[in-house]
Amino acid sequence: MTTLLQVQTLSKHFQVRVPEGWRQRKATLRAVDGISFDLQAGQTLGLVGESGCGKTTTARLVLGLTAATQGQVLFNGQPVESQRDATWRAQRQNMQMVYQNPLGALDRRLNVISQVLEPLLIHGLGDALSRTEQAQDLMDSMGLPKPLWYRYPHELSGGQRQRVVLSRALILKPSLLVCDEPVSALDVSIQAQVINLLQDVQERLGVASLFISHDLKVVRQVSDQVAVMYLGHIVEQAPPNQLFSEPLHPYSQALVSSVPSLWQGQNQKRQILQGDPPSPLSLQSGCVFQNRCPHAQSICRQVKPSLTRLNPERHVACHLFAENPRLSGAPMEVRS
Amino acid sequence: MTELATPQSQSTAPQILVSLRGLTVSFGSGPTQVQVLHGLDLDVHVGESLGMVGESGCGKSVTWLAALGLLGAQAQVRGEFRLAGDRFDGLSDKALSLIRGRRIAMIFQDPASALNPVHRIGQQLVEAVSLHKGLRGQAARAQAVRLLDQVHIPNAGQRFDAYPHELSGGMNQRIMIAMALAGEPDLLIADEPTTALDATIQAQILDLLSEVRRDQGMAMVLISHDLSVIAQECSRVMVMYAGRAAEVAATDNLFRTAGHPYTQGLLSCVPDVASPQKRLSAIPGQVPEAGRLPQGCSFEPRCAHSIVQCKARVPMLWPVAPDHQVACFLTAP
Amino acid sequence: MMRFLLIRFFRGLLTLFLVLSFAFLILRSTGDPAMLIMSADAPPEALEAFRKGWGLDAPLWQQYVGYFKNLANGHFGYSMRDKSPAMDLVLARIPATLTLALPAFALKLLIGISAGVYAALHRNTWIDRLLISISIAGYTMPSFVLGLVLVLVFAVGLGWLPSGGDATWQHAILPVITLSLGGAAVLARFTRSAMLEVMGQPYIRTASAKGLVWHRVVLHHAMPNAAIPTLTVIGFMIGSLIAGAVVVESVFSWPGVGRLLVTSVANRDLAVVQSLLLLVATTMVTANLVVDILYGWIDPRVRTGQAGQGKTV
Amino acid sequence: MKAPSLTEKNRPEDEVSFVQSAAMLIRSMPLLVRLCACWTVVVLLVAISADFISPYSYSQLDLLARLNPPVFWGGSSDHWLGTDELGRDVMSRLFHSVRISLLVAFISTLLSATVGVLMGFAAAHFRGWVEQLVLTLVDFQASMPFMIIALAVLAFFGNTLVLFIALMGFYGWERSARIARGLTIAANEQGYAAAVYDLGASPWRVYLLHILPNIASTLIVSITLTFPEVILLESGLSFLGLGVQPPMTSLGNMVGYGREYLQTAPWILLAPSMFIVVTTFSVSMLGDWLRDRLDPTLN
Repeated sequence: MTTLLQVQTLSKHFQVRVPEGWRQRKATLRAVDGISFDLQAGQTLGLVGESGCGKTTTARLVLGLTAATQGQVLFNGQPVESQRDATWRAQRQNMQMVYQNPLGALDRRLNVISQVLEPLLIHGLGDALSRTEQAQDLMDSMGLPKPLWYRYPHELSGGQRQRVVLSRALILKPSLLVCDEPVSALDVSIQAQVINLLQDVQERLGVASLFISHDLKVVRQVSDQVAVMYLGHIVEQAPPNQLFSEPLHPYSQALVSSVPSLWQGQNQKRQILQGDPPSPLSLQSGCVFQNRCPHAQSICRQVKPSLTRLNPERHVACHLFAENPRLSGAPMEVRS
Repeated sequence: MTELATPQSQSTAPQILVSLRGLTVSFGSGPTQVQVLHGLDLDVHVGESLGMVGESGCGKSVTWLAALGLLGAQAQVRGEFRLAGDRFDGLSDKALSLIRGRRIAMIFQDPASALNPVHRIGQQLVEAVSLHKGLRGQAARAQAVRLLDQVHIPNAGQRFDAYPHELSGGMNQRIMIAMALAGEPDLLIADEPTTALDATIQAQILDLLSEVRRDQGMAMVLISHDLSVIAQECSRVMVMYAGRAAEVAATDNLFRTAGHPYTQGLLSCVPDVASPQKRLSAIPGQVPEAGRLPQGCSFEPRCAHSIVQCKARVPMLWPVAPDHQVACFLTAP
Repeated sequence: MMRFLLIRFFRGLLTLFLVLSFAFLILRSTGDPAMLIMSADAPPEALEAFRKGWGLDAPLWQQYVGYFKNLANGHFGYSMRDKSPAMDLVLARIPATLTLALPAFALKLLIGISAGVYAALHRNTWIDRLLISISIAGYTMPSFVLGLVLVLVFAVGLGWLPSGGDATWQHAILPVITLSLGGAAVLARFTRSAMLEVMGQPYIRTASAKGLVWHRVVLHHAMPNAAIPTLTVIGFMIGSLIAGAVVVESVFSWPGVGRLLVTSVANRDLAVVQSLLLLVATTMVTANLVVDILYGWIDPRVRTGQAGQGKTV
Repeated sequence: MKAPSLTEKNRPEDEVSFVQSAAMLIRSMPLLVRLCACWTVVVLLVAISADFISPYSYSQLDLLARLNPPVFWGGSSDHWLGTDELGRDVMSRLFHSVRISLLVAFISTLLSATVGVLMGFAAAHFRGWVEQLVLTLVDFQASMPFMIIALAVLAFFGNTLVLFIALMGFYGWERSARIARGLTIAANEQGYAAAVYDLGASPWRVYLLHILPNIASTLIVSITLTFPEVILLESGLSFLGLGVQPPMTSLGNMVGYGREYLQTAPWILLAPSMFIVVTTFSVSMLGDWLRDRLDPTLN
């Protein structure tokens, strides 16, 4: 297995103005703050977290659509820059994005086959005939039969539109797909169709994917590894089964327990976190989760825990596991 | 163990609080008229929590907006509605306003836009308090602060003067709940109350909803597209598809022996955190558009078990077990 | 809020500066006022003397700086026609213009807002469609046509009212009606669409759901929100009181600011035109500032700077 | 089989001909809108064929037949709509006035739309200080009554037709600029344009092939709303004697000069007045109807 994507202490800070009484104050919004992860070829990394935790910014950074404040992204060993030059354009052929809102991401004045073959046109690949044939073959294999090819986006259903977006992303045969909430806008019965399709495509074409979602159930379904984000940090990374059966970080525990299960019904025990996530503008020193954490200690207010490797598959950023995992035992008893 | 909501639900014949009979709703007129509800029957028992589940456009929200006369002049609503035995269909706006908020309260999906942006939240709460309790001035304010405490808003006195845009989504939803509690209603309709919220906030709000329901002994209808939320909160479920009820059952029955192929599909197409990872079994095809329904059962084109009758007629809800009705020819006698 | 108002205030000053610079450059660069005033075949010495007398022989930038210096000291120049201070001429005409403009403004608000709200609340009924059509007719009717038709009917035909001049209060009736119709039509359409927009918002449904009766929902929850976009139009109307007067005062021979503008433009009376432009721009900027303050008063989001876009309609 | 290109929009299955879709469009119009559409067509025909359908030259004097009333006012059939103070045929003058007024309005509207779209695109593309500059200009233009600006400029620049049209071409540009900027920013931020841009497409491709076709319908609506306003502005200025100058004639011009004969020969002024009112009303109604149908915010 080769490492396709390496993200190294990547940060994105925005300078914003916040109202303060009668005046405004300049502040730094740390959307993404020093995250690192690797993605192997053909694998899926799920990125899960609540709104405003920096998932979408991460996606844009990985694809070089916005400039990083710190750190770098290596794709096949080559740095991904946000400068839109020839290298950037060449990289587009290997990395593509799938959007949350397929109707918004498609041009409503253009029939869908034209949009699927547009990447070939932009990158000057093939002649008119071969482009059309490629698009037709691909759309056929994506569950978009011939009668749909010359329709306009608003004439398709939500699931079909997402198939079009997916086809457009795949026609250049990329090795990495970045999917930003690809099924959130779809109805549940359609979500399953798209998830299955995505999994089939990945398997058939060997595409790796960075799968971003707020929906833990979906992330668990598709991922080989899951990274949990909170306020611009990765607080835990683990294979999905381990994460869901035995979450380590107190935030992961709360997040996992907040997902209602179909089969446990009213027996399910919920661990309720108090309050809202603090604003990413007013972060104190120490752990980002300190003021909602039931196990916060004095060290958590002073020192920011770093993402530490517990075993080859699991990483966690929490002082409870820093020296000796199971220190003071506290967080482990929540779920049995 | 199933949590039983109130003593009433233990008795053999639960007391009916609200009943809707033959509810039909259509929008527009003439050739562009589209019918979105096709004769829905629905009972809500005193103190129970009923879940209504279905995909977008299935009519689950429209049901209650129509019953409470909140759809506006563009909609044609027909049906026979009773509240504690008294008819309330076809009432004037003035007469309905005595039911809204006081007997049946409603909260909505997006709390940020459901609160008026130009009024302070305290003002909006006091408006409800004075309307339903006839309180004025300091007394109304005190009662409003009490309501804020009841929904666990920290520093209620300070939040009183805040505007909705200054508060988080979870906080605004708490205020919506406080406002709904102002009239001490018998029934609370919660229309996708957590859809716009994050997972950890969703857990907070669901917890709060069960708490206030228990404290007040009121009934609740929880409308959601997420079966697992309903599984957690409700003792009875109605599954809706394309403007009709597909299945009505006690929650336990539904999850143990789902009768309608659509319900079965819904249960198996949602990934679950508690069971091992496996390939999802998707329901093929897509939800038909309102106004373009097939002639027979609306689910027939997507159904794996379709038989001849399904194409010809619309199946009625039919009891298959105590507390369990299914609208499907396969289970009909 | 303070910051928001300060920004608005400086923007207003910038607008004023732009208007005056624009006026100055246009007026000075497009012809020789001496030739126009004195007529082209005047003796060259006389032209030269005129230019010197008016400071027109200095380089353009000196005239420019001098112009702003004078403005700062309250000197607005002298009319080239009758040599009296330009600002005095303008100020003398203001009462006459206000006599028409204020009643017309009140009429616009009264008719426009009530018709707009009424139409919105009775959406898609025949009366709504009728009001829309009348409103379109109202603002596509040029005021000179309306004015002349009114004169034709009520002055020439029926002889009930005078056709022009400003001798009695009856003289003001036709111009006020003419002046208010277009504005009322625009305001009605705007109010209607603002109300419709607001009535579709979720918080209106919330207000109904909590048990408020219909008229309270409309008065307490819909109207304050609909007022926000409508204010922009009203602000623009205050600002364009003078512009509106130009045509109507000409039609009815009303001795107001508008007619002064037309005659001074025709005569190329620089100082008077500049003073008028200054007056127009000042009312405009002031009106906008007042509207901004009202915004902040009605909409808390503006106060904290979260809805800075609320103004772009 | 010919490969479908990006610009090819026909669908093989259910192709709808232009005539059919036009017929469908007309059938969906309410009666009043249909009447307005008819009038607009009539006015356009008059403007195009003014030279052929005018019985006289618009400047031909007939001093023997001055102030003749129209035929239904007791006049002779030599001059259907009567004659003016110099004995010129009112109908011929009317037709030529329609032509000039429409010509001015048409070119000016196109100019203003072009200027506006370019400014809007520039603002949305470059952001930063370019956007601030455009927005300041837009604010300035929107807050100054155009009538005042036009008055100042016109009287001092003198009055050729070309100059007058150029001036009118500044009317309403700020509206197109706002629309183009707003929709482009929206498209760039989350929508289809961002998606194509992220594929590696050049800005030219994005603006010409994707954004322009998408905002076209909104722009067309805005143009149909600007058009009658330009007619009103032009006729207002001409009425004050500051617009189209004699011997050329325009609708406002005719009203302005006819005003002196309001008591003795009102027909000189009534015919052009009627044309102004009905034409602007018709185009506005059409624009309003189009907005209700095409406005993307309603879809």
